[in-house]
Amino acid sequence: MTTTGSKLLIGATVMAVVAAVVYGVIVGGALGTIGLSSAAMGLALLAGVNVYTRDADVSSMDTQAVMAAPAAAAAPGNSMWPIGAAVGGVLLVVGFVTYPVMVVFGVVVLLAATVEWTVQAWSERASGDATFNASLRGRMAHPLEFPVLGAIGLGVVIYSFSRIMLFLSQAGGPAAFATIAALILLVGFVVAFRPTVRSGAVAGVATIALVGLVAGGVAAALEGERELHPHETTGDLGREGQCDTGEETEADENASQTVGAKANLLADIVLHEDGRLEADALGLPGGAGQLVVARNNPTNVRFVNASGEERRLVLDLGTRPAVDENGDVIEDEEVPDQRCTALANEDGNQLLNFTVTEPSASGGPYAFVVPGVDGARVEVVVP
Amino acid sequence: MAIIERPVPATSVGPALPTVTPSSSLGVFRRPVAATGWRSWVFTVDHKRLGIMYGVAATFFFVVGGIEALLIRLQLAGPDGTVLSADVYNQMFTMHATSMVFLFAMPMAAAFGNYFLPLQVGARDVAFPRINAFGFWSFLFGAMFVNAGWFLGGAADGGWFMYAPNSGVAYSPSHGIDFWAIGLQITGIASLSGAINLIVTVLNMRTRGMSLMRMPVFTWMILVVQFLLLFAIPVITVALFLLTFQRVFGATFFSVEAGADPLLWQHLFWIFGHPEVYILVLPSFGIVSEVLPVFSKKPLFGYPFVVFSGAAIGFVGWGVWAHHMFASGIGPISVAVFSMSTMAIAVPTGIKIVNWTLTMWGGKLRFTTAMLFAMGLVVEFTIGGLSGVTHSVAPSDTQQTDTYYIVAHFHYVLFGGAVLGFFAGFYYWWPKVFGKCLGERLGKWNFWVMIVGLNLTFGPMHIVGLQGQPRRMYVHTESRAGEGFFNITFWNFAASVGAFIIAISVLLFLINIWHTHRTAPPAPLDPWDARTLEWMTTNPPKAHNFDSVPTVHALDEFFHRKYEDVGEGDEHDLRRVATAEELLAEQEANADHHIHLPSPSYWPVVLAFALPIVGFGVIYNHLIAVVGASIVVLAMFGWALEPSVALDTDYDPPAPDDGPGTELATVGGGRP
Amino acid sequence: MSDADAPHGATPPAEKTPEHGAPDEGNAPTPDDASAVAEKVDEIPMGGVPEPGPTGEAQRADDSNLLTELPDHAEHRDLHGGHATTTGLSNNKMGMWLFLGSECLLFGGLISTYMLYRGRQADGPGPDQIYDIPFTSVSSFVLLMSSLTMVLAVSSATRNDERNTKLWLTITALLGATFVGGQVYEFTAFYREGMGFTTSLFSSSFFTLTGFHGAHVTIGIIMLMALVGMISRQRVVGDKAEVVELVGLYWHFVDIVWIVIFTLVYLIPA
Amino acid sequence: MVREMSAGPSRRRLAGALTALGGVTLLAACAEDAPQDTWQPAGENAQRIQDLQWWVFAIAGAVGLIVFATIAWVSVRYRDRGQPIPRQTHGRPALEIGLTVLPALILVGVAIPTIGTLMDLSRTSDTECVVNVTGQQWWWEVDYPPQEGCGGFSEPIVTSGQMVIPTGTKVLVRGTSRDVIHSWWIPRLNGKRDMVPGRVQTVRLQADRPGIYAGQCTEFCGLSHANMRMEVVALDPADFETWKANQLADYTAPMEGSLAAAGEQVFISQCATCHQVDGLVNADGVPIIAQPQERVFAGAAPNLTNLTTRNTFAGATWDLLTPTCRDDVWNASPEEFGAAYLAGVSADCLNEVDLREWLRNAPAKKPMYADPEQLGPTDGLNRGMPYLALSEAQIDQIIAYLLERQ
Repeated sequence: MTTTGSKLLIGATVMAVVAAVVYGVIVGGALGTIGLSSAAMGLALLAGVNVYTRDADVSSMDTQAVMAAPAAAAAPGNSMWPIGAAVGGVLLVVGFVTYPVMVVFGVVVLLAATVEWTVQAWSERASGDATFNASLRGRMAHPLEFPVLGAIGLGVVIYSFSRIMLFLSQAGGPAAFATIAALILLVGFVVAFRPTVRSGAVAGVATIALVGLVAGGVAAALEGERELHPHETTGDLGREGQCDTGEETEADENASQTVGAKANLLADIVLHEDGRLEADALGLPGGAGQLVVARNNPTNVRFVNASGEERRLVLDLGTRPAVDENGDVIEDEEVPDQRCTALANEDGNQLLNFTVTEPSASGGPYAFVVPGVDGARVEVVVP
Repeated sequence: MAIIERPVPATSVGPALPTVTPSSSLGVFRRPVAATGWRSWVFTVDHKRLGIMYGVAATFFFVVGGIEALLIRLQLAGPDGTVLSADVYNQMFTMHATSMVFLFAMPMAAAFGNYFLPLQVGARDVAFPRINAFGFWSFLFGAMFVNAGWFLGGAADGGWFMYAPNSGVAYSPSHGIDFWAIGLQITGIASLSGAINLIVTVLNMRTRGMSLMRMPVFTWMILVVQFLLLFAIPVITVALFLLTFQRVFGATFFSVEAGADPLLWQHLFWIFGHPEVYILVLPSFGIVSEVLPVFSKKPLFGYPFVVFSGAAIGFVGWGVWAHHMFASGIGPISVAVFSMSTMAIAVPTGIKIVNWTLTMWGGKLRFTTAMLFAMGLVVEFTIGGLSGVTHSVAPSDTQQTDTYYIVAHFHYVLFGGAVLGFFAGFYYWWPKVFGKCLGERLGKWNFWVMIVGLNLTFGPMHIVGLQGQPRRMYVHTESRAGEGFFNITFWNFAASVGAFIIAISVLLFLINIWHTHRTAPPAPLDPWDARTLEWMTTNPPKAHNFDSVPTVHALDEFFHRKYEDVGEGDEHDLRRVATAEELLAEQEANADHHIHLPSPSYWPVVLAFALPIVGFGVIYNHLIAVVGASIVVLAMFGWALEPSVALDTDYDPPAPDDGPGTELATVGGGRP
Repeated sequence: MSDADAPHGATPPAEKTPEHGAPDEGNAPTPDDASAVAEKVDEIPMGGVPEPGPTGEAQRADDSNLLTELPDHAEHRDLHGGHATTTGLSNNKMGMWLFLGSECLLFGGLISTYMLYRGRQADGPGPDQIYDIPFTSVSSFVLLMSSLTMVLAVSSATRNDERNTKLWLTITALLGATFVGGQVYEFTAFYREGMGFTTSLFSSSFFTLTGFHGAHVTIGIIMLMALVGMISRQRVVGDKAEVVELVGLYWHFVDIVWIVIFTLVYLIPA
Repeated sequence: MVREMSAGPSRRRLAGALTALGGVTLLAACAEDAPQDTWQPAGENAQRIQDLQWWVFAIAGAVGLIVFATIAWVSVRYRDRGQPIPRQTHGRPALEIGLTVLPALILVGVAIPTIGTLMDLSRTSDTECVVNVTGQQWWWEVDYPPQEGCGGFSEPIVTSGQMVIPTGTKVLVRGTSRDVIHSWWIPRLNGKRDMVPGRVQTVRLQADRPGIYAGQCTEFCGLSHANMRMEVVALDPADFETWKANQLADYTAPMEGSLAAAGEQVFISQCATCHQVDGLVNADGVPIIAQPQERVFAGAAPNLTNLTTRNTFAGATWDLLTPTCRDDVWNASPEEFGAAYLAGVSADCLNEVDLREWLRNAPAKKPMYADPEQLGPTDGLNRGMPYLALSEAQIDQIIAYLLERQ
């Protein structure tokens, strides 16, 4: 009873599965196997849809009955899906030339159009009674259509909303956000307490608001966002070797002053009132002038600033060859190799995470220093 | 999305048309109503069929886990073994533990729970039948997904607890751990939905008169287990999500270069891990508390004590997780605290052992196989429990943790506890589920061979462990074996021999099943003169369990209805007043008429099938994950739009009570 | 990938327990239905457990007078036409409460991971540099308001006022969408300011926590929209007011979790 | 059918009890010489654990026996001999509470000394000598930081596999890990402590008598978890000083033209990129600094400066000494153990077989990640020693050179 169309597709599916297995086993290589198995899955989907819709087509099987069945008599209604499929195809092609995202969009539209078209074609001729056909189509398609349309609608609202917010200034954002929310609430209360409001009016207001939101979103997206520059961080200070600045940089403003990593610390580096810098490590009680750090081993150290002013701890690892922006080394130009913490205010503490690759014998003396307090120094020994 | 093949109003013009029977594909979406054949199993929502399917699947994975154990023991039979390479050995012991814990013990508890809970509390089915079906299918697909690692580049190889950072991509490059993590998420969904289902069934659907303190102990233990599941599964879900995000999306939750603390995984895992081990053993405690009174002809000694100690184990179980981490450096104070709480949990376990023994005291002991297995649990579990107490003492645990001493401990507690309890349950409830009693002679052989195998395998592991052999070593060498009575190589060989003896006993059990179904006569209605409500039904019970649900007056209602105490003063004389057949006839006499059972449905299977697709997509190609997610959404909506009990109008063929109809209404024509 | 909530995430299937008794919801609860009587059975004193000593016989005697006046169990109903349950709470509602209980543990785990890793931003921007407290407090207020409108929806559902129920459900969904829109904006802004998912431990635990909560809010919005669709097409199975109440429970839970997250993540200074 | 079964249970009880008896009580008897036997303390810390644990085992055994005896007696006394249905008693609360309080009291009795021992074992204030230990995939690095303890260290000593400590001193091991979680465990000296990357964990260690105390990594750490061993060598303080002086002695280049000199060149070309030998200079006199982070994912390789003063290699899993020489060292009496160990590895005592096999193809001998395809996630870096494809002649030269690393 399966029609030739289904036989073709089922055959293609089997072929694709066999090809995927053979390719996977003999040739190996992930890309090919995934490609072929995705093809097999796609063909299986098509075959399933075809077996389900095509073979249900009364006319294709039971020619004798078809002649008499009223179902065959109904002329196919008009449908917008052919245009949809065409638009999808065009988008696909144009996308190749212009932005790749269009290709994806084209494929989605094409896929949606073909599925909808098939369902409509089948449901029109499922039985003689038009209303039953409609309810049949509804029963079959709605569980997929509603969530997808709902998701697309939700996606559009949220995306346009976020584009508007990105477009507005730092202060303008919350204000716009609050007004929109208040508006929604207002409309809710008005409609709730005025039962005479006709549903038409409510629908009208809603659509206007929606269109306005989407239009605003598109405009904001085209306009581009307000300039959001990445924050300067202590990592940048280290990379550019300007850790030695005593005063506050952009990376230090309201940096957090507590350290959650009490559990896995190698040692506390304590800066005392009198400018002494000491390291007391677990198991070596009493401040020591030097700290032994295992080589190539990521370690956490906590800087405790018990001195009067705001101080920053810097780990001075000698010098390293300078590197320009796209990462290749500039010969014989040395840049100080440093890691530093944010500025710790009075008895605040900062966490420093670092790894030392060269042993201290060869890579030059390593030490913890505090800019602005010259006596403070803890030597770092790396065996 | 149940397509209703409604008879279409006769609007057709022209002569009466020949009936057109479009292909069944039109009807492929019709709501399944078959009562027999494979459809009745795949689309069932009946808690009894789901219980049987859970049992069969769990036994299959018990055999799979057993084979993995045998391969491990072969590799360790002699020094410098060459049976398995290091990599395959690591995969083997990881999957052995995962199969035994997640794919055998938990679903087997679900099998017993699903089948007998509604019967014991006098309900016709569980609270949410379709979620129950979804639970089983997502467990099955999750189990297949976990084992898919074997065929796609190597299974998970990080140990069943998968400590970070060894579970990271750098140290375990194959997809095995991804399959493990996402597979356990799916089985986690199954356990969570099962937990919600059974808790609501126990709390909400007890028959009249069945107050909480009149519920059988098995029901109590399953209730405690479900609460443990309800609150433990989300914690491991968080841990597994963090691991999956680290392995698939490059997050740095457990990588030390970014300053992470690997102990986060250990805490998250063991907060789930320790309640998990009570999830594994409490169902068997429930079974033993049912079996011992029946074969001692005495009610359970100190029923409220057994119930409250079960609840106490469940409650205190949440406060002991860090005894798995005594050696991982969490500081002396927390080690002391967890050492104390671990000792505290030994007390309720002690109460159970005491009560079981005192139940048997003064009884009329009949040593059927079920009774032997129950007594086997009491003895073997005691050995495991006592070896547990020895390493609740933190300093001596630093000598014993991660050695074979711990392997011996948890095998005595899990094999000696959970597995012996499940076998007791098999032999005790087999007539109820399949209508035939399992062979007693073969049963005795099965029991004795298993006891010898158990002790010969796990006994020597105590010795080997205290001789300093660590866990998870793919090979042990002569140089560290030592001579004399306690040398490691000899006792490893003994353990390997024991493992094969256990395999033989499991084989005997399977033979017993096959033999029973071929030759055994149908079992009497009440073979063991039992005491609880599930025995007041036919063997096997009808689809709707009870014709009229009995009102419960006392604990062990069935026993009280069969026996009257006619003695005066304090001497007692129990006289038999009713037989099980009479009680059943009385029930059938005033049967409820209009019983509509929940109808089978597609959506649980479709939704459960979509989950591994999402999992597969997350690992290989996110597009497949999107396809899977859309199927999930589709199935959820279809499920929500479908009423739980198909309305009469839903049925094109006559309702199932009047016999299955298969003929389709004609299309476009009146109903013939 | 939707997180690990059981299909309860979608509209909880309006499961009617297969208790005996006609399933059609149509028939009104019989007048003499005394659901209170169902409770009395539970109040049988602890004596339900026979003390040592009194034989089974004596104990049963004092129960029998209790049981005589109990109507046959078959036509037992609770007030909303659902099936009588031993605790009086309907199965669906108890199921939802249990599910929310387990969700607490899920968010508990995520929040504790965040609290452990909040100070470790390695080279990335720190929490105080990147958070925009005014904006987030407004979006939290919006989510709070959506809880208010949810309460209005549930009250109009109990009054069987279908028009207002649909209205308030839509308003709640819109406010929820506004909140999620705000979160998408916040995530994009953070990304532009140099804090991606894998930048640092702080960022990945922040995104995981707030991302999970955002996913739960989105699922809630889908449930609300689906509910509006099903009510308007009379496709709600079982007792309509209870389904709205269940969605309300879920929504209030998600809202309360956000209050906890908002205070712990944004307000408490790192 | 009733008759035949009744004999069953008593045998069942006996079998169960016997095995339990065998398992628990016989353990107390000491074994001859399993090197990692946890019941043979040789140091003050392990002794404290032993003092605490042996009577906990005894109590557990006793309680076990009581329970088994009761069950055995009950199953014989109350078996079904056709007696009437017993009284349906539901329990005696008094007996229950008694049998609950009793185990609780026993546990309290066990708990108090536990806390005492626990707190003593975690004290670090009385440290006399600090040794750092770093675990990485599948070998242990031991380094002695500059300190006053243990006779004072001016500059650090880095060794691997065997940690040498003076007897009678309170040594504090400060351990961490470079990649995954390992666990440092010398059963005869103290309990184990997991070495967690990113954390520093402390273990107290003290040996009473000179000797070799064996241990093994006991936290699953991947492929060669079984081949990641370590030993602690305890020497008298005098012997320890000679050992230390020898470790700090500077590099003696091999004689010109000898096999060892050729070996040195092969070492420089093949091995020096990962293995550090202090004092080794290249052709134009610049000291060679090993850069293991370019070839090894964990970023470190064993320091071979004084390889042959140690008598094990490759994660202390294979011996540099022939079996006979090894037994001389391992079974030496405490008095002359120091001399036997300090003799190191002489030419005739060298275990050529294992060392040659190791140099020929290391990944085949000890499972490590060495085949190039699998190195994607670690972007090309090995985990363990790669396959070097050395010719036999090169191997002879290297062995000759290594023999001189005394």
